[in-house]
Amino acid sequence: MAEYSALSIVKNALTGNRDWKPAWRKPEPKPAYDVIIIGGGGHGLSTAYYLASEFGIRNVAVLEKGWVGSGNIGRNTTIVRSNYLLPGNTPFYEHSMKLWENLSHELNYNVMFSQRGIINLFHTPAQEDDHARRGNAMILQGVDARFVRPPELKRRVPALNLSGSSRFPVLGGLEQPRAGTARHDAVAWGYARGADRRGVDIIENCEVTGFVREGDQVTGVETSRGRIHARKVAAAVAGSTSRVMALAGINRLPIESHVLQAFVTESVKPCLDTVVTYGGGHLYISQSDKGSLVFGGDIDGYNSYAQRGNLPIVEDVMSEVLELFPAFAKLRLLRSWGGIMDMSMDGSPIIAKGPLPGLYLNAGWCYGGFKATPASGWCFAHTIARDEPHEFNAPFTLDRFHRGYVIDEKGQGATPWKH
Amino acid sequence: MIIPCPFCGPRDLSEFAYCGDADNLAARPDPAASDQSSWNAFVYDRTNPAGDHAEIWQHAGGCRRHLRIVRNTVTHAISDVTMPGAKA
Amino acid sequence: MTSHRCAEGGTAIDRTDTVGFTVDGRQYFGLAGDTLASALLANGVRVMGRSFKYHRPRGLMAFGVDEPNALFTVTTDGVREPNVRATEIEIFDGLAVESQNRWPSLDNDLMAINQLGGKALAAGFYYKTFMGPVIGPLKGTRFWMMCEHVIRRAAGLGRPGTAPDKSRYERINAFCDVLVIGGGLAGLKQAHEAAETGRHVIVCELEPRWGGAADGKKESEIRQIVESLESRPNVTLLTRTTVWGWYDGNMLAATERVSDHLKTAPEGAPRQRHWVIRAEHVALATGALERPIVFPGNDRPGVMLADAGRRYTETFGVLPGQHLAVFANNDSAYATAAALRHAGANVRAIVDVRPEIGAAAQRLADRAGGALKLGHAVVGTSGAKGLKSISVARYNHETRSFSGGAEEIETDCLLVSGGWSPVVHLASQAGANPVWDDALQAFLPPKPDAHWSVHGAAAGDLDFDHDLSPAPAPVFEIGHPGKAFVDFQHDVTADDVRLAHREGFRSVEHLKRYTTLGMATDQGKTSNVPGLAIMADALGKPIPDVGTTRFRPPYTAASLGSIAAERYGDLFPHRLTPMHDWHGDHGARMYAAGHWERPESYNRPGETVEQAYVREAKTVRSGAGLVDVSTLGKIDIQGPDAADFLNRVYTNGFAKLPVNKARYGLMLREDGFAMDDGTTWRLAENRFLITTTTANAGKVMSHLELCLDVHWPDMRVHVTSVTDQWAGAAIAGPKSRDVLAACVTGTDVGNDALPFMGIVHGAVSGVPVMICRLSFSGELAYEVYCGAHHGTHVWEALMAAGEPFAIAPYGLEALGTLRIEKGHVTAAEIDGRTTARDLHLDWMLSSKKPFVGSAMMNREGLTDQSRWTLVGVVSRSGEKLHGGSHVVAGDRDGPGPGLGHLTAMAFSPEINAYVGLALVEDGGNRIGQHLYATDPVRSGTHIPIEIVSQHMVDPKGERMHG
Amino acid sequence: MAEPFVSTPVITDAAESPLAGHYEQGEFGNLDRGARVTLTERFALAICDVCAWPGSETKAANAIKRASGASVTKTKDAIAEDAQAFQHAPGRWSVVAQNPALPEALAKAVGENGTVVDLSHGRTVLRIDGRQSRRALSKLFPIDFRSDAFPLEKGLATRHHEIFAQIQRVGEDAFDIIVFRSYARAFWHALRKASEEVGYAVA
Ligand SMILES: Cc1cc2nc3c(=O)[nH]c(=O)nc-3n(C[C@H](O)[C@H](O)[C@H](O)COP(=O)(O)OP(=O)(O)OC[C@H]3O[C@@H](n4cnc5c(N)ncnc54)[C@H](O)[C@@H]3O)c2cc1C
Ligand SMILES: NC(=O)c1ccc[n+]([C@@H]2O[C@H](COP(=O)([O-])OP(=O)(O)OC[C@H]3O[C@@H](n4cnc5c(N)ncnc54)[C@H](O)[C@@H]3O)[C@@H](O)[C@H]2O)c1
Ligand SMILES: Cc1cc2nc3c(=O)[nH]c(=O)nc-3n(C[C@H](O)[C@H](O)[C@H](O)COP(=O)(O)O)c2cc1C
Ligand SMILES: [Zn+2]
Repeated sequence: MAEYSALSIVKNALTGNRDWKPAWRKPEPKPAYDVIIIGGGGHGLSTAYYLASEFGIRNVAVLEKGWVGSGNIGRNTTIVRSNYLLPGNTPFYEHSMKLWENLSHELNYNVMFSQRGIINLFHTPAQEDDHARRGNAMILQGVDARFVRPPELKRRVPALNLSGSSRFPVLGGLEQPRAGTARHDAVAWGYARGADRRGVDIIENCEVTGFVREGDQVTGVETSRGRIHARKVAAAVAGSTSRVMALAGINRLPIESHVLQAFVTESVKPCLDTVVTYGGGHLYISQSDKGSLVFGGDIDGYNSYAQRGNLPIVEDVMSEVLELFPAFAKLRLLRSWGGIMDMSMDGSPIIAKGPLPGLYLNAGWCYGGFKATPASGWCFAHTIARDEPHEFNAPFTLDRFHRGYVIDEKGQGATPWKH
Repeated sequence: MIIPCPFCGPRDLSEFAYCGDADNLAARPDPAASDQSSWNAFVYDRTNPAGDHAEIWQHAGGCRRHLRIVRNTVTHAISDVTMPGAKA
Repeated sequence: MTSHRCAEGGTAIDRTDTVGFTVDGRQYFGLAGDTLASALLANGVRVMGRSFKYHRPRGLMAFGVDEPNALFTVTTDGVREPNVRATEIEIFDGLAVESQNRWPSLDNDLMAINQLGGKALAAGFYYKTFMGPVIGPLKGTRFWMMCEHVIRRAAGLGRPGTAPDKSRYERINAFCDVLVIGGGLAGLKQAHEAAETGRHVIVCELEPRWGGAADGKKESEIRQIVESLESRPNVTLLTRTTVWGWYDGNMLAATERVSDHLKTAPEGAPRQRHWVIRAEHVALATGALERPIVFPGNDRPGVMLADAGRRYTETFGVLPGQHLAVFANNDSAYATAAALRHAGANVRAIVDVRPEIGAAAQRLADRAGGALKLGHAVVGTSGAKGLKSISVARYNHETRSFSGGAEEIETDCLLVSGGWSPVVHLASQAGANPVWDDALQAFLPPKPDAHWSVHGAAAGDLDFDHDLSPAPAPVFEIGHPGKAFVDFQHDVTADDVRLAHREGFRSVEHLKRYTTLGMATDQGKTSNVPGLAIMADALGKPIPDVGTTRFRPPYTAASLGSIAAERYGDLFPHRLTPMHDWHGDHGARMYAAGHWERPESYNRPGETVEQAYVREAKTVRSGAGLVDVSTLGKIDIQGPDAADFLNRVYTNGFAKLPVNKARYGLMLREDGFAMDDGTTWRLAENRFLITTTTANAGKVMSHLELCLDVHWPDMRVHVTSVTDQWAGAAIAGPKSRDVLAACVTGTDVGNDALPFMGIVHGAVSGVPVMICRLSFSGELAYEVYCGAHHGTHVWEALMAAGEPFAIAPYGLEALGTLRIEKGHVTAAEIDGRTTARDLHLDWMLSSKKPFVGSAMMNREGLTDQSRWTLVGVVSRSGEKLHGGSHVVAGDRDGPGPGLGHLTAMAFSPEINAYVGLALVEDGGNRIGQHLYATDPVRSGTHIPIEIVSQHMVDPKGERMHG
Repeated sequence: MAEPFVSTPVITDAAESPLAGHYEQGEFGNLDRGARVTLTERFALAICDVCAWPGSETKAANAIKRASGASVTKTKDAIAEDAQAFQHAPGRWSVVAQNPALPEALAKAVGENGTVVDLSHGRTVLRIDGRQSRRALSKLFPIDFRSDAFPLEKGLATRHHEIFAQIQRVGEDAFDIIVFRSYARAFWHALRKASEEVGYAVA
């Protein structure tokens, strides 16, 4: 299939764009694959891509119940960062960041990764110390981090309320300059195209409805398009993890599904050139290349599979936007939506072999899995191909909860709706 | 969402605090006698169904009682609300 | 410029009241009642906006919320509101608006050069380019970010400002039996019917007027119903109120534009009011929106929706053009043509794709005059910045073939009707899919249930007058060469839809995301159906198999200010202690601790915070200090099972605690990690008062209530929050007993009467107090509690009694210093990740009884030798330590891995050094080690430290026991 | 003697309202049609929380009646001349009275049937009265103030800005709002702001 480039665009424009081919094929499922990946979201697609590109396993199918990118990859606030506190997380997310930095080239697809920085604001001396702690942890592990103070904030984020008149006045922020945003849909499409070009079958409208087992061993799946066998079956279904694993007889997992809403305003000219988070509540906001402010806050806070939220959170989030940016009060909310988060019991993910032989699990991404997309796929592919985790995902086991090796960035314990 | 509190009547979602899976909370193991695995399951493992889900909510901005609510996690429709511990 | 205002007519305008306004600084005049759209139309203005991508000149297309083109920025008091539809701006004297997305002016926009990009800028082109070189200085993301900089500035529509919006917004809650959405004829009738039964009805209409799309002849009928509704106490009528969200349990969100249309808002009135309405029943009467037909050149200013043309004429007395043509696939436009003819326009032609029409339409065509071109289609338009003529060709819509040559018809306004789309948005927000109706060629709402109903045009009840048929021919696009727009604002063409199909983006949701069709400020109100029809065609599938994209709140964009309402700005949910004003009067800097405000330090003139807290801490260690501890969570626990209950929730035992004694307690979470600490006072056999940290008061209270309601419903225990009931003042220091002795009456405060952890009751300055001897600072110390209303009285009495002993108030900073020196933990150490053992509180873990967390606290991960445990640290260089620094073994050049971090630091006057507390890997075995505290992210310091026991001052506790 | 913590009567000379310095009398807001609501702080009242043991609710209600004069029953709230009581949770009542001896009287009357907690210092009672009181309150609380849903004497618990509050309807157009003392000043500002539209008097 043709490479994408400025030249190919011009050439095609001359022929009325009639020669473009589908970004990925629409194959019929084969009876059997080496690896079946359930879930055509970011993580499923990147896993397939890296299985083919890094681990030489190309006889792979990605089964997606709807259309590629219909899940959380297609509905997140697009923030990419590796500014973690705990040692278990940092190497993994930094690996992801490095993959992001070269992703458009690697995929020959512009995923528009914009390293415009993320600034986590703090508002009290205690919060300042917490942010310093995190920044120091980052630097000690080779990740970029710096403090920004109000004069610089004023210059870089002119609409920010620095008057000191807010409930939680801004004292400063912790910045990760290499962090930023990426075009979420493009990430799904780019990985899909990349995997497809390496021989992976991406099969849309193919819902997994059951598992084929010989004893404990998983040997395939039942789908809405028939039975498909595989030597290994890997699930990367994010918010649907419990539902899909229940099909394999795994009825209890350290995961709850919760709805997270996100919001965009109408498009306006550039007014926010970096990503900002609020320390007085829970808000993250950036401006898309199209001009919309894209933002989100807390999860709605109860189990849900509904992909839509309720009004109180909408009101909370708007009030937090205005707490920081009183100039945005007249901007208008264009659209709001929800996604189903696989909230884990410690707020950190699971990338592991098991829980049955022949089965592999990638889950527990909470609202932070978009940034993980490259490393998640890379580590999951490694785990599937080698049957053991890479050191980056070694801490993300399924048994860490019972054993007490939780990775709890927020210190909330087993209350997933508070992570 | 509007939650019909058996004592206070129908009230706004904003008055309530979610406390998790009711069946799980009801299965708190005997602290003295129990084995580790049932404790592990109690603290960490959830059924997380799509469909009817029994859950505990505190009417924190109201009577402050904990309610057992059966709510459909797909439609958010509430089909049953009771007050655990309430004596008739 | 000629006026397009008719000599008569216009139900909304007041011809005696001229209103002046400016666009881009240029003065215009309209009439009271005009919208910006109607006023500009009357002034003969045709170009009212520029499109998003190609910056093409665009004119008015619609009458209401479906307008995609005519967007302006309204500036009020220096605050900019971008992207407001001209159709929704009601003009008033002095209104100032600005056109958007153009440079240097709306008429001459240099950015229109983008159009030269032509096919190279087709949908999704940016995914295929701008990746830049793989090596060299522009590798990685650099090249893209350079391009992005330019793209971002070209994109967007209006420009927002940075000045804070001073407007007022408010929220209001409402309850009703029936909420009627839409004040057209259908909604009004529905409201009337419901009101007659005595039910409480709220009617919301987004327009400033009642009556909706009903034509002029229905005026009096509408007025009658409205008057009747107005006279009823059980009816609330709201105009300028858009219901935009329908949430679970029939909870709806609406925005009332209270004073946007006024020069100045009335006293106390907001700009906009956010309504949250809970309705037993929702009656949806939101009408239908007309949709355009996609044909080449369809975006030229002067091409307008047919019914919009009628409504401008009837409502505002403005003709959309002098020489009109109509292009339709259905009957409804014939009534429009006749009405406009009646109002004085010259109807040049009616072009209809259908080969034949019914008698009713024929009669209206005759009335309208002009050529009736059945079995024809418009295949092109011309005119520089406004329509001059259309080309019309013979067209067979079944075979989609053209025959014969194209005929040019001169016209300055083409009124288009491609059929009607019922407004199903709200009904589908909860996720129920609308249902395709083949006859109406439209999506109808999903099936209602007892909680809602749908009426009038929204239900597909398109009972046009004159016996016209509601069924259009299934024609969405005229497939003739040329740029034919589907989504006007986002410049998505019919070819873009086909390109998406070719590249495999075939699901409607993919189509939307790849081309951005329907993602503009109008959310595809006019473009979604044509777009998906073209995709269905490319796929060779019927429309219902393709489906629509998902409907989401808000129905029309709602200001962030209105939704936040009063919850930002000056109405903070502060909680203040009883002595708050005293602190302020005595120089305290306040510190926001959650909802609370607490004194940080009492700075004397010229003092830095550090000087102040060091002075305060010294005062405590040498004499006496007083600190406000009223914010501590306090919970009253009563009942025969109270002691047993505490035994279960605390790690240590309470059953044997004597009355009038207190004990320090620790709570764990169920998972075995530490949750909170505090003291528990036994006030009577069956009555305790427990204190919690300020931050965790609510969490602990809910935890106790959960235990009682859910786990142990049979326990006879009542818990009540009494945080606010008691003002608390902690007096600490070697002289504290003397101060108390000087002012407390009714009880002895000597060591025997009031030993460590003892409790007495007495009075201060005539006010009852309860005193408990306990210490957070490590000094001899007491907490004095009194009724909160008496707080300042007692505080002042204590200060007065302390004067001879040089007492001073101290704040959180000094409190922190004292507790650090003493090694006492707070939320910085009990951070949700630490265990009792990590904090050396394992002496509090009873082995005699189970308690919350006991079953989980001994798991391997919680007892691992490598866990970070609490230690003290002392700066060896005299440099100031920084909280959040990490503890490392190596020097600046090779710090090595982080071994832990500083949770807190202070200058210790006792030790005369900067000290801190830290959580350090295997801390217990590192006492005496020389390590570094490094803070590269903030201060850049790398300070040699010694690890010491966390008990840095008076480790044996002689002072507090003394 | 009653248990020491049962009662700390408000001693007027030594007491200070949380609204001190923020309670300005007069008329404010949009007075085009006059002040259509009146706001008042009811300071230095005795306020108690009574909680019955399961099965003893009727006895506790009777005890409240005896001690305060407000004739509540297990299901009905009540307003008496100088006392008012309402049930805000199952078996749990708020009792507000002029009588400073209320806590002790309640403790004695309730006896073994439940528990009593004195909150006289911990709560602030604000009254709003006037035709437009419902409108002003609707801006603050997601509560149905229509008469069927909120009849005279009824009281309930709710929250404002995440902070607990109670409301009792004490007259045709009058409501008492009971908030935490610490939150009283912030709430007072919110209440005044909500009343500006209809014009208000501070009595
Ligand atoms: C509103 C919101 C905001 C967010 N913001 C951010 C952010 O700013 N930064 C960040 O890093 N992360 C963010 N996230 C989280 C991030 O989007 C997710 O963690 C991540 O996308 C999850 O991985 P995924 O892409 O593989 O999931 P998904 O895209 O959800 O993929 C799972 C796929 O599995 C499919 N599937 C499910 N069941 C079956 C079945 N039985 N058979 C076949 N297929 C099935 C689904 O259809 C779906 O396509 C956000 C999420 C949401 C919802
Ligand atoms: N060409 C024509 O002559 C023509 C066209 C359309 C309708 N009609 C007539 O109009 C009648 C239809 O009456 P109807 O009442 O069903 O429709 P309508 O269009 O007259 O009224 C619907 C009203 O709902 C309002 N609305 C829509 N969404 C809203 C929201 N979210 N919040 C608040 N208000 C909202 C609209 O502003 C509109 O005023 C029919 O009898 C038909 O004959 C005539
Ligand atoms: C980063 C981002 C930007 C978006 N920008 C827009 C936008 O400009 N216009 C729009 O209509 N929707 C926008 N959306 C929302 C999508 O239309 C859509 O609501 C979302 O992807 C969820 O899908 P769903 O609503 O179909 O469930 C955006 C979504 C994301 C994640
Ligand atoms: Zn309740």
